[in-house]
Amino acid sequence: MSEMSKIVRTISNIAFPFSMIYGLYVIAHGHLTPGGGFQGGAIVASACAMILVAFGSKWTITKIKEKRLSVFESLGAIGFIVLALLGLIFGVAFFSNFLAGSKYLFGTIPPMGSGLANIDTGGVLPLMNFAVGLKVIAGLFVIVLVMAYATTSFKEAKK
Amino acid sequence: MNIPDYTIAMVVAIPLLGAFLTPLVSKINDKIRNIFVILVLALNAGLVFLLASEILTKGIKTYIFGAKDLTFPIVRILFEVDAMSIFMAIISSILVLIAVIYSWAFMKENTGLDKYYTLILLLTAGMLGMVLTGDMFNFFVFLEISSIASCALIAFWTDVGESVEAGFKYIVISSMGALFVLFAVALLYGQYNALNIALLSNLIQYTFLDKIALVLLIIALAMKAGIVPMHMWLPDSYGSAPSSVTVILVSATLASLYGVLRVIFTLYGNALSTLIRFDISVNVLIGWFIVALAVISIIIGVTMALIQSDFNRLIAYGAVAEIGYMFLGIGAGIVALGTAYGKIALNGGIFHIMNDALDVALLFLVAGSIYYATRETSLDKLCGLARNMKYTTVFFIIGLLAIAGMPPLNGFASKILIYESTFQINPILAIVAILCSILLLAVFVKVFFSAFMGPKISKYSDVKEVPKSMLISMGIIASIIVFIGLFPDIIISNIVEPASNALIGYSEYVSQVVGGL
Amino acid sequence: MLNRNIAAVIVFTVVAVFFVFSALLMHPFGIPEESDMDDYIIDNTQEETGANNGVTSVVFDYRGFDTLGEATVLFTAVAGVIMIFRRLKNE
Amino acid sequence: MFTIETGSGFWNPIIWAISIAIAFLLIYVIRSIGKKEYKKDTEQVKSFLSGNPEYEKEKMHVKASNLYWGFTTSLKGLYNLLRKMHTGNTSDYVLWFVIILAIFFLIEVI
Amino acid sequence: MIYNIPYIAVAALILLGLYALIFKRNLIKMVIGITLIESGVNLFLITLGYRKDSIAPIYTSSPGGTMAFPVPQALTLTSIVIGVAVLALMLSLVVHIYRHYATLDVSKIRRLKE
Repeated sequence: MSEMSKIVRTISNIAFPFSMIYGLYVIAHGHLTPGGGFQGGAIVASACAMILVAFGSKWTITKIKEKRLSVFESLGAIGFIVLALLGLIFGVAFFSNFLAGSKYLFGTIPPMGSGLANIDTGGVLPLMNFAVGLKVIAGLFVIVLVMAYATTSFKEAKK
Repeated sequence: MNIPDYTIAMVVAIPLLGAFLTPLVSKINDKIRNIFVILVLALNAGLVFLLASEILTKGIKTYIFGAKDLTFPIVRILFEVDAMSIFMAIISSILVLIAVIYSWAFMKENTGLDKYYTLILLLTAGMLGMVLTGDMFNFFVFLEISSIASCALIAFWTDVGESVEAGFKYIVISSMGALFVLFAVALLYGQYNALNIALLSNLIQYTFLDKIALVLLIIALAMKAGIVPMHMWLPDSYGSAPSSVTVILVSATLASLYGVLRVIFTLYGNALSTLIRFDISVNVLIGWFIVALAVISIIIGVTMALIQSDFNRLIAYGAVAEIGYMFLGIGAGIVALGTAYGKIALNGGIFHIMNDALDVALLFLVAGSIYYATRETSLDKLCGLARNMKYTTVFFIIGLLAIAGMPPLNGFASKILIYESTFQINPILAIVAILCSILLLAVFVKVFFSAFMGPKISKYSDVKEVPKSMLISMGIIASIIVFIGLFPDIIISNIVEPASNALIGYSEYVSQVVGGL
Repeated sequence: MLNRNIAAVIVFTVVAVFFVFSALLMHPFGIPEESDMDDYIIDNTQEETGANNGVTSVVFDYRGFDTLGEATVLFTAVAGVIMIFRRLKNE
Repeated sequence: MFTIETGSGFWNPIIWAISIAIAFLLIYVIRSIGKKEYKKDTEQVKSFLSGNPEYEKEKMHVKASNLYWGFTTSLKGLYNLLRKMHTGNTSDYVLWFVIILAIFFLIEVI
Repeated sequence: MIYNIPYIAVAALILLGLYALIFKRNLIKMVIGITLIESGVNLFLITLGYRKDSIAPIYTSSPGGTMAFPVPQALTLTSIVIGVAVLALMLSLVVHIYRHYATLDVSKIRRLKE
């Protein structure tokens, strides 16, 4: 993918931080409001894809290598499965929510029924949201990046 | 020995964790990565064997994700492992371990091996998850994992147009099949608001929508198992993938076959004896349909194998015929459900799953060795290899005799069970099966004649025997084949009989979960 | 080719008839017959998982293993795409 | 021990192996009784093509595609049908799935 | 009868997908066909979870009342992500097929036959 015009680049530069923050907000409030790791991750990844479209794949690949992204993805996946395994060690079973109802991080049980948002709830769910969010950001972005870069280099090789 | 319950979860979690770690480990060193992958798979195989010994002595084991006790209604995912599941898990874990040992030397010269090993581990996790799970949606998820991973592995040699084509065909077919499986799961969920296999089996009324779901599930999974006439993707993908991958694909295909068995015997176990029009019960209808497809599979697989000139495609068509034999045994078992010879047919079909996996795997490994030594798969160009590749020739002869059902190797032990029990149902079935078995021998004798026999050719005069890791992996399979061939009763009474009992006695599987309800 | 299209139209019609028929036989939209599992989750999500969002509690707690599978699918696809677009030595 | 019951019979690889060993022994005994007429490095070794000169060794090998020529030609009708079936077109693969789906719907559901 | 219109839409989407897979020759259109089937199945799942006059199953500042089923929504989420993964892999294979065959016509991409 080649670079687009200056107008597009400026606009996407301005829009990028907003969509990034919005995506991170969706990830962080996954256990309270509609959304979660996958949805927020998709938003952030599409923000990154917007940058990729505006600035071209050659510029983007000098800023971040696909190998580093794939390491981030591995880390997210490992974080997720390790959180599940911690449930086996501290809780009762694989994937048990060992933090809910405890006195530690995110341990508060919200009052029954409709209530206000309290971010200190949900047990391991927010942590899993973060792990999955990291994974989805890196995963979706690396797919788009690799496909864009490979098709660009293919076109150039044809010429 | 008592093993903790969470071993069941670990069987799937360890390959997954290994797969997530492989990209990090491969940053260190290639050799360390290979050793790491082999260790992970060996550990996993050890766990599977421990689990097998526990389950075969003590009965069904369940594991609940996220809670200690079962609560009703069942909202959590269960893993429910009976003798049939563990039978498939043993086959998968053995084949994957052998394939990884084989690929140490076989894939050495390729790039992108860290992704290759990652995908193999993911495919292993997918297969094991498919056979161990007790939840329909979870089954779909693992089906998708295994099909995506195998698609990427089929297209591994991206510089060859054929393998990319085969990968595309595979992903279209398998994702479509998986989506119809999901559609059927949604149909069941919409009616009964449950996803657990045991609970659904308890609830199923065999309404119109249940029939639709049953048809969708059977056809979609049978397509993924490669039954004629939905087999065309199978020679394409088996013929174009690297041989080490094909071995794993064989067991991934068999995992879909397990899905068919689980759906018919357990999920619709209550409905099987329902009488529908003309006083025919459901099991007779389904059974004859499967038997018909199986006979067509055997005939078409063998006759197509006879005219192939590519080694891999030839074995793949042979594999189609073998899948037909399995479905013949299973279908006969379904037709004659509850009778003595029905039980024997089912035993034969299940035993043939294991034998077919080992025989076809051995033949594919031999084909891979020939490709490694000569860079050639066309049988028209190969000649006189037995002079230089003695061990490979011996392994090929063992595989040939085993797949063609020659005594005293393992193929015969299961085929005789199928012949004698299908003879009781309809003699024509047994005659077709025996004739096609002879044709299968002819097919592989052709390979033996053209590739291994013949005069010395200058082109292949300096061909060398393949490296040790490939010989070791072929040797392991060959010795297992000879062992099963000489002592079939040990395997049948210890593994196969409990598996067929588990399928027929589905009520035990159901009551393990629903018992307290 | 013509034969293929005729056969395709025939079987397509048969499958379409069955699908539409089963759509008509489904329970009316918005009035599900059974709701045990989902009612249990709606009632207990706050107490058992501490999350206000029922869907997230299903995704990460009750059916957390599915989500692990889902994350694995994405991981598999990423590995596959990177592997397919890898550099071959001879290129 | 070592026996599988097949309903109407049984299969025992050990008995089979012993009997085949005895058969081989008998064959060997019978063979050793016969006369030894084969002599190396004489005319007996050469192949006789009714007077024509012998081909080179490399050209004598029958190619795999030609091996069962008689079988495939006599079943030409079947093989033409099968070749027509295996088009290699992905759409046709999907079409076969839908055909079997329709047939099974008609058999099972109605 | 009128209540079943969403299900008929589901059937229509799945059949459209099958139609695209069987009758369309362009590979990209076949990929779209798979995606259509997937959307149909996702629509079906989400439809199953709806209850009359219900709200989303989220307690944060909820107005109260009956809640929709949370499980189908979670299943749909899983199914969507799987669909994305399949789509990415299929499209990258299509790119490679175009490299090797220089065409996207499915009836010409059949070096593997018989």
